[in-house]
Amino acid sequence: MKGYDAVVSNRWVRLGAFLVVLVVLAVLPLVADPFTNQTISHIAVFAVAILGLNIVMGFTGQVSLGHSFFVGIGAYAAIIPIRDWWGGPLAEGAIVIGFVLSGLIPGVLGLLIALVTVRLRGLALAMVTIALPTIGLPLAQKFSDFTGGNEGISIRRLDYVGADGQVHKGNPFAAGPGLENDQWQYYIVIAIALAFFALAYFLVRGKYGRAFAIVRSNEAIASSMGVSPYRYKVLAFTIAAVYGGIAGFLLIVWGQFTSSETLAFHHSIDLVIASIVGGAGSIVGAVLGGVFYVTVSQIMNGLQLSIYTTLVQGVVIILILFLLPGGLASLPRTIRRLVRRGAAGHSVEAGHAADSASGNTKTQVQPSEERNT
Amino acid sequence: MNPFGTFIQLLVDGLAQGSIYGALALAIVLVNQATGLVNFAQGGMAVLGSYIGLTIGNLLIPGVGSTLGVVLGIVAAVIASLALGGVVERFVMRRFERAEEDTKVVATIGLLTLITGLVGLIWGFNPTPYPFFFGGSESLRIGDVSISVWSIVTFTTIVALMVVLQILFRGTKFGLGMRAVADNAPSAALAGIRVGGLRMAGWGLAAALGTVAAILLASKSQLTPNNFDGILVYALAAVVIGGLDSPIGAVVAALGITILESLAAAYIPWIGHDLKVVVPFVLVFVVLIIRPQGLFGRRAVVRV
Amino acid sequence: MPLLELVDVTAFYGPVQVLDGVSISVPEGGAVGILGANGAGKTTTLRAISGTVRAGGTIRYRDRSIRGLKPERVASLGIAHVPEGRGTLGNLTVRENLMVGAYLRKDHRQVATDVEYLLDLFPNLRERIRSNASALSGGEQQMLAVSRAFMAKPRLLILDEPSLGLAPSTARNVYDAIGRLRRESGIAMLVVEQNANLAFSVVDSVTVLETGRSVLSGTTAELRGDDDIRRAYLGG
Amino acid sequence: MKTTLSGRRAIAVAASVGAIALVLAGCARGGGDVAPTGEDTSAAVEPSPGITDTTLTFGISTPLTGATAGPGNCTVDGALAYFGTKNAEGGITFGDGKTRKIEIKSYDDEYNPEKSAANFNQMVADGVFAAGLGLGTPTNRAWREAAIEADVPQVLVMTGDPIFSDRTESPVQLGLVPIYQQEGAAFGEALVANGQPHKVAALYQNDDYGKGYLQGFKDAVAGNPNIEIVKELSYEPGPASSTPNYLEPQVTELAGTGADVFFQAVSVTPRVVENLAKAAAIGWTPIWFLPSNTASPGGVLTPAGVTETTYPGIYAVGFSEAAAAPPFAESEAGKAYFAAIAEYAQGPEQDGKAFPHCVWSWIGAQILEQAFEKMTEPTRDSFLDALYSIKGFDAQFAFGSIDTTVDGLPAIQTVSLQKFNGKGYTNVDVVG
Repeated sequence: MKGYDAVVSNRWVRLGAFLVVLVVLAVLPLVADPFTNQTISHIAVFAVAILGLNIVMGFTGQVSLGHSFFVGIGAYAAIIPIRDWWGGPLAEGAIVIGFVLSGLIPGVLGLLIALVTVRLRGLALAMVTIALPTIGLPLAQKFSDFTGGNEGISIRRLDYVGADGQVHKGNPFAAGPGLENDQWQYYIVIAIALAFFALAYFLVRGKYGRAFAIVRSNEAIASSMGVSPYRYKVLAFTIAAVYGGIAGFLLIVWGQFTSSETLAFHHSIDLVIASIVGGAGSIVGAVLGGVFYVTVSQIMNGLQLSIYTTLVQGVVIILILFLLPGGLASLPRTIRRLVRRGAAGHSVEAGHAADSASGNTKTQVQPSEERNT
Repeated sequence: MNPFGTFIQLLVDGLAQGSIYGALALAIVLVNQATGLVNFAQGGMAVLGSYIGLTIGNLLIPGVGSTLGVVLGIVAAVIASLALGGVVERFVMRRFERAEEDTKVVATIGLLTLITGLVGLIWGFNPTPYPFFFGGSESLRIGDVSISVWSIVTFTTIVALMVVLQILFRGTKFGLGMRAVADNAPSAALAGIRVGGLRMAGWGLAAALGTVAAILLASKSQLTPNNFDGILVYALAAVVIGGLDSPIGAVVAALGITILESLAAAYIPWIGHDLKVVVPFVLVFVVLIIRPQGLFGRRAVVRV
Repeated sequence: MPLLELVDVTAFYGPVQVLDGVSISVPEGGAVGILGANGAGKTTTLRAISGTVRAGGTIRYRDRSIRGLKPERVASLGIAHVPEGRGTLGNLTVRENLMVGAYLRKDHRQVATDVEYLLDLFPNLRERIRSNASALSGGEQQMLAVSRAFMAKPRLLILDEPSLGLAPSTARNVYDAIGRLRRESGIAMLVVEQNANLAFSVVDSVTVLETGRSVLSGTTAELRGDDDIRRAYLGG
Repeated sequence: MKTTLSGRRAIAVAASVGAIALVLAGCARGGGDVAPTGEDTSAAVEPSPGITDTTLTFGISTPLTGATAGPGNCTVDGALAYFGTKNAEGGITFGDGKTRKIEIKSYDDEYNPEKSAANFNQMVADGVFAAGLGLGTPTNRAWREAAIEADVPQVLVMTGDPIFSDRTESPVQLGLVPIYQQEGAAFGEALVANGQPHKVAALYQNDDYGKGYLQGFKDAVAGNPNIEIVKELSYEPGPASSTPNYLEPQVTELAGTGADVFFQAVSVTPRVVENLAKAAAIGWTPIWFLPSNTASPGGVLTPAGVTETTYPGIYAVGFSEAAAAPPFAESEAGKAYFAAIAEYAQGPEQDGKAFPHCVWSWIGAQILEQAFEKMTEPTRDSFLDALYSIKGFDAQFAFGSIDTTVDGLPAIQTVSLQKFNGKGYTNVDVVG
């Protein structure tokens, strides 16, 4: 056990493992079939969205039930400039503009909403976040000339003028030299997703992560330590909105389509479920959440049992909350703890057997009764 | 119909539809009072309860005639919901008693997903007429305004339930115990209050209440597994606007937003029916910012 | 036969042992104080009795074991616990708090009499009878907490640091009232207190805890004479 | 393994993993599908994916869960019932002389375009020969262009969105049901035909569906001084996506106009039931127009408590017989249909008549069968050629004959105006 821990915690080993993962990710699309590439890209799109949700829910403990709003807005911000400008003089610049706007617009909206609402606690914030898609969807439908309404916008076959002076139809995300569409899209999605995961990793490891954790566990203590809960909650909410928006951009790279449906409230619920199943308080959890989100549907389709998908999702989430409150990401930790407990063999005194069952998704905050005895 | 008649008709219709939102809002308040959390599965449980009533009613009607069959179906649905609510509290939500707010919210969302999946599989997705004493078309006319029997019955039932709940909360030992549990469960236990039992009772009552609302709605517009998806969102808005701890507030807010929404749609052209759904949710924003405990709430801080 | 008897009681928080052999005995109608430093296990001892913490060892009340019973069951046997931090129900009014205290009682007329008795004892509460408990001052809340426990008509009242966070004069008033309650009702009491002078004004005997273990017990008279005790708890 | 690896070694391992992977990459992708270049051209054509000498796989991406699951499950169940029967009889004899069984694979998209796009990827990976019959405009649009790129037929989709029947825009697509405008226009024309003056109130869903219906109607009545559209109200989907909670305020408001014709393009069954009851209750008894997907006699009109005399006329534009009408169940074909639904439907509780989509799917399956019987090569191109050349085919339950040869029109294009007769519908030519 010790030896294993030592190896795992060794810096160089970690770096090496990371490099191996990178190399595999880089080479895989060249080897794998298109469906595998598309599936991995799809997972990455939602891993980024879920990561945003984890930052606001898992790291600062604010309930957000409106994340699909930011994903949907990000998707519009990405696709509309490309639709309008890609075939024109701006050319690929439209994609860059789309990328920037997909982070910027949801970020600004998120910031404005956060400034007025994060003071609210619990249900109140959840309600405000429910209001976002509830308001956003009819607005998107109302302005269907601009947003494409429920028919949506597709940019897979946009007109452009080729070298021969003729108008062709082309996919803005298929311009790769010698690569198939699925490979090219894979590289864009994975590169951006990795960048945003790295950003999140350094964010939560650094002073911001510590501040988030303090705010989450006890706001009064945070204030007394000079950490403004308000500021950090606004920050987390805004970052989450940006991540949602970027996921919207990646959705466009992956599928080249969006419609007002993307904003719908129940997709927020899907994201929350995926976040909890993966592990809301963890970065790896976001990836696992993305895997859950994408592959459960796929597997159920594959088995021709998709009418049971909703039921399966419901059962999975209840089971996870019961048995693995930290989500799938906490599975290794839980196993290690069980192994260690078994090895130690000391009888567990009655009284805290209940603790492990109390369903706490977070780092265990000491119950209040432990403080003053 | 003259313009004034239209106005009155919109008010009357708003009261009836708002009653359905209000009933679900009441159920949410009840659960919040019993266990201090917000149950997103409330609508799903209501639909499940009414399907049970439908099944039992339809089974019985050939034997005992339609009147008795409908009554027994409703009674069975209410009893089943009471049990369902209690069981869910005892065996699912009890586990999350000490968990944090977001975990509790997610647990109820998981329940909602589970129940929705189950109902669709068992009863299918075909809209099914609910056997009842009357449908949505019988009505009385008062001048220009028509008031459907359904509206009158729904409104009266919900207002009566609200009054009963208000009395229960403010005037009975049971209500006192429930409020003590919601306020500070460990402390209530030290006073000899059976916390677990009261919580189960609260969930059971809330589920039964939701089922009554679902049956009333189904009698008008048939039963489908997704009947309450949209209604839940309105009920939550009503609860936030009215206050989480106020049965009267929840119902008044539900009626208020429904009427406000219809009137805004009819008389403010740039809102219209396309954007009327925006009205209650903008109101949620405004109320939360000005008065976070809700218009009728007593708490200094809104808590889940 | 003591009313309440603890023998070698143990308790854990997770892997940390917080009680390691606590033995206390409260006679019928008697009053016992528990003294000890922070972290000595005083609060946990009370919680072990009222069932809010699981414990090992022997806890007997009126000759039957109450260890492992749920808090509401313990309360129904006639043990009223005023928890640390008072445990008043902030969103309920003063009167409602008192009625919660009387939750298990069926003698409605006597309940009304008891309310009047307490409101006479604590005139401040009478003035605030319709206020939410959260609006009361610290001293008033403590009075309310004690009153609520008394409303249960217990045989044994367990008080966890009634003086905590109160100004000295307020704390003195609270203890005067507790003393009067004891004299007039004859309830047995178990009082945790940091301020031994206050405790000594009410209790007949004292047990001292150190790191979860009973290290000393005796009557107030004996302990007043003990130099160590005087130095540690009575300010010289 | 207690000693730690040196950093250099870790990187070296990573690098070699990469190198091996690269080598694999060189031979893996593109290595599999080497074209038989040097082969002599008279050899049999390479079959498309999803077809063997004995089977053909057809994919359906449609909502099987969520708010639209009711009609969604129908789109699968109708085809399952039809092909289930055919397979039990031994299969379908294709134009190349081989007899194949049809395997239906269904994919749940929850009415979520992103899921339907993912489903398309999965269908390609699963090797479906062709896909279609699925319900929904955004969900079918989400993979329309991907299907074009991949050259996978996306046929007989259940949306009245005209783009799917535009051969230039959609070279591998074909719609099944009439485009929304056609239905709206049919009513408009019949209304004009009676020569009376009419005031029309309209309620429509603010999306391609509702707007399409209304546009068709407006085009048909345009320039006719007898017909005045006095008020149009729309609605957006409610907070739970496609299901608004109630539309009675709109009905009340429209009643205030005193219009004598109510053009209603609402696609949510319970809402139509409520509206029919509501208008009668408030004493507004216009001539009604109902769209084909919410006009079921048993599913909509009876639950609303509407009889033949409640309104001066309830008209629907239909293109297929209603399974809920009594004559349907009494006919031989109807009995066979219900028996097949009972035998082969896979989803939850399916009566085959609550939603018309089951019958539509059954009709779509017959059209597919026609194409299969005509295709002379086991290829998608041959299938599309065959599919686009059906003419004069009288499908069970469909009004008029199927004609797929006209650019811009879907497979079913004959729409008939029908009037409610208390039990079912009778075809009429003129309103009134």
